[in-house]
Amino acid sequence: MPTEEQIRHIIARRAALELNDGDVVNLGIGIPSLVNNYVPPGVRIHLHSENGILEVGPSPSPEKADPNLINASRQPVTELPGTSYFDSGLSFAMMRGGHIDATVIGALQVSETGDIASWAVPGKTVLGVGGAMDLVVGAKRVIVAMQHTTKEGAPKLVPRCTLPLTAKGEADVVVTEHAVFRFRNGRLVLVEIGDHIDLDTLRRLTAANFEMEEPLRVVSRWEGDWK
Amino acid sequence: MPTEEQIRHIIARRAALELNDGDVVNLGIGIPSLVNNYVPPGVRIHLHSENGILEVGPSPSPEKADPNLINASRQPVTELPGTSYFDSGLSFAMMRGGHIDATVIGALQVSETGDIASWAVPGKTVLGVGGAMDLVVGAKRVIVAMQHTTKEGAPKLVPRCTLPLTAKGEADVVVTEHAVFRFRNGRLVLVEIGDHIDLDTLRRLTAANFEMEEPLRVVSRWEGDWK
Amino acid sequence: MPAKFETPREAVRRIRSGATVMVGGFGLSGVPVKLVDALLETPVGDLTVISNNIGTPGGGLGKWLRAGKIKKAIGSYFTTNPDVGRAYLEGKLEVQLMPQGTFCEAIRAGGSGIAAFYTPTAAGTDLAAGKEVREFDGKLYVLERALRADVALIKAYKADELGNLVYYKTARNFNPLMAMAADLTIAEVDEVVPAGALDPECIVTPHVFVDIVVTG
Amino acid sequence: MPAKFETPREAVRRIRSGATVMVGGFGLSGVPVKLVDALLETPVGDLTVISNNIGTPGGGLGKWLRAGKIKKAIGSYFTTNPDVGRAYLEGKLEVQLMPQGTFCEAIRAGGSGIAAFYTPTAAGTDLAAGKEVREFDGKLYVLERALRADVALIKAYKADELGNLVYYKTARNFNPLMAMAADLTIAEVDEVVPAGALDPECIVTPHVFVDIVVTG
Repeated sequence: MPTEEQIRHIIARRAALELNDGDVVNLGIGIPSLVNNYVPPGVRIHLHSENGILEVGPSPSPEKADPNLINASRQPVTELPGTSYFDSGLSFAMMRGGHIDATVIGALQVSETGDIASWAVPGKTVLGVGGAMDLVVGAKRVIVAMQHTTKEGAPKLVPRCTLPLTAKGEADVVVTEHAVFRFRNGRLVLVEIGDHIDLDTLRRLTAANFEMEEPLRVVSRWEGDWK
Repeated sequence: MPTEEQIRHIIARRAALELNDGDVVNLGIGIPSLVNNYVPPGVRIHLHSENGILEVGPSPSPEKADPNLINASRQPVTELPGTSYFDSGLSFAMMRGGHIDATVIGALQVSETGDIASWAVPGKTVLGVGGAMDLVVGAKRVIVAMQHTTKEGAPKLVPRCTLPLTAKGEADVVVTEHAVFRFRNGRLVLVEIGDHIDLDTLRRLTAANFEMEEPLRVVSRWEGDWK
Repeated sequence: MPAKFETPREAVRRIRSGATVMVGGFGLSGVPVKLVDALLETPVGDLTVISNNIGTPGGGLGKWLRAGKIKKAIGSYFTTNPDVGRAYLEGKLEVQLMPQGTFCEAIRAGGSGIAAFYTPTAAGTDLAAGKEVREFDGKLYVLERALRADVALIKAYKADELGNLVYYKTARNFNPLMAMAADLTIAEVDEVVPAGALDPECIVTPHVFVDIVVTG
Repeated sequence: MPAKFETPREAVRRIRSGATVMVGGFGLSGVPVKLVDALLETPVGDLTVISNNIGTPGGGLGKWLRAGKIKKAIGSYFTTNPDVGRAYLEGKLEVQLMPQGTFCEAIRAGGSGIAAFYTPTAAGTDLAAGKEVREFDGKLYVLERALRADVALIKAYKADELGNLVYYKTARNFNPLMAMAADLTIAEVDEVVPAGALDPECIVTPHVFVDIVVTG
């Protein structure tokens, strides 16, 4: 059984396979921020960060960090050949205008109709939404990368979101440590399952109704050199 | 009696006196394009042209003309120290957003409530409006520089415009070869008259109702070295 | 996706009859003339053209008009080409005239995912006829819809290998806006430079807006 | 009008109690810290602050919050400063939370003379509660009003003698938008260079948007 941290990497690695060569991608915080480590050879993605940079390069060594060259998670990054800077208005025009090929984001809940809840926790005053709503409304493909259940074991794939929505019907793919689902014509379809879990168990951990792709892809997920 | 061409310069020279040192100014085509020749010593204006340049410099010699460095009248211009280029969207944001201190424009008619008609002639199919509507809506001060009457002698200052409007209630000053009017609290006020014309004649050439500033400024206009 | 590099002839093959095409330029400055000429050699027609002007008689987009390729023109200033007025009066050309600032803003909105906006420009004039007018803070505003196109043909000065663009003086005009507002953006440039050769602070159109770059 | 040059202390004297003030920056990057500090030394308070964040506990605009100068905060992400949540729960601070893209667009609209716009962002969510929702081409859009301020405090990298501005890397963020959207724009810069020393193609904020430049 992988550790919690390993599970985050397992999800990120599988989410990375959803990206195509040449994609302009915006990665959310949390698990999505790990995705860039797992982009397969032969696939080059182009990272966009909503604070106004395209072609975001890798993190610098601490002594080279520039507090004014950061990504949207406020982490120091670097330039690549072809990096460009722009104001936040143009950055969100890219997002909302459908110019970002894909985004990988975390979520608290995803509904069986593709609604996403990712910003507000019940019973807590949440005073931050950031760019999440614009991102999921605008990106051509919205890949949700999240653990299959909450820490308490409650399903996060649900018939209807009970938490405040980030957007309605915008999820395209959901990648968890156990499975991959795609939304096809507005219906949730299970397309891939890990070989460490059986279908009955997956159904028990998934409150949302879903259809199944035939044949269902069964893959080995627990393998790998997880950090 | 000055020639038609001299009258255009007489109007431009008086309109130039409406500009203040430091003003960012957009000059329309026709008589307004002559205004820059008459800006008084000690007053520096900063020319904006809506095709995307601020700090427009004077016309170059023909052999130095660059077809990609033009003003909105499609005439070659030059750069000054501090010139900037920007796209048409930002250029019109400057205009509509109230960032241009003054514009001098021509007009076919101005009404006694400040409506301006400047783009369409009756009975003609007019397929060009350009930036005039944005300019008069947005500029902080709209200075209309026009001949007092049409070529046929009809008044251009009218109770209500009969030609298609460019904007409602946006004129601030009207400069003609005979007089200067200002709009004060939505009312048209004659503030200056040339010493070559008497008030009765002016009234006959002016269909719009107007009030009079006391004391009325009487100035000599026919004097000068007109081209 | 970074831009592909093609010849003008290859690039314009992607334009279909009946398409809506944005074309950059103010007068003849900043018009992608090679792309305009390349399309002329195709059988494509029935185009809706979104461009500030329709060139001059037989110049720039005036060539498309003479070749009978334009069904409808959307822009702000067609007066400099008398062919436009003639075709309009003969019923051969539809014309939609917009204030230039509204034209810009509608294209920017189209590229930015904004469906519509309220502008004070043209309120109370014939160009607002039939449009929704609404008062905000005591002032009247006209509701204008976003403009988008199937293809944008734009002119830039230099592209890098990814498709990032910079422009040249007042040839910039509508080009950066149109680059954002089409399903397919084709940029004609004078020169292609290596990635990293353009100052990251000075790139006007990041490559995310550019699909195809053409030179010669 | 080209910009005037003042010290931070002189410049912030123009801000009145009860004013609406935009402040640039994303996190602590691109925040005009000298202006923030200078205002702290004035008796001014009761401010409505339009800024993406309210700094960190005791950092950036977090200083204004601790000094009790902020009546209301309008922005998208206040989570990084727990002081904001505390003040809000204690009823000492009003908060208006907006999606970051809507926040940007509202400021740009405010600077561009656009009264309001329809954005798809937040449609069907709590952040659209009470707002007009309208369908365009089968998709739902939320009507959002423009944002303007009495004063904008922005951070740029260099100004020339006229007040033209360039920025530095991701410290650009909201600053060029806010420069457009206030009655008075005060820009803090690292360096002032002669007119003509900035490349005309690379100026991000033309001087028409800048009233006052401050350095040391």
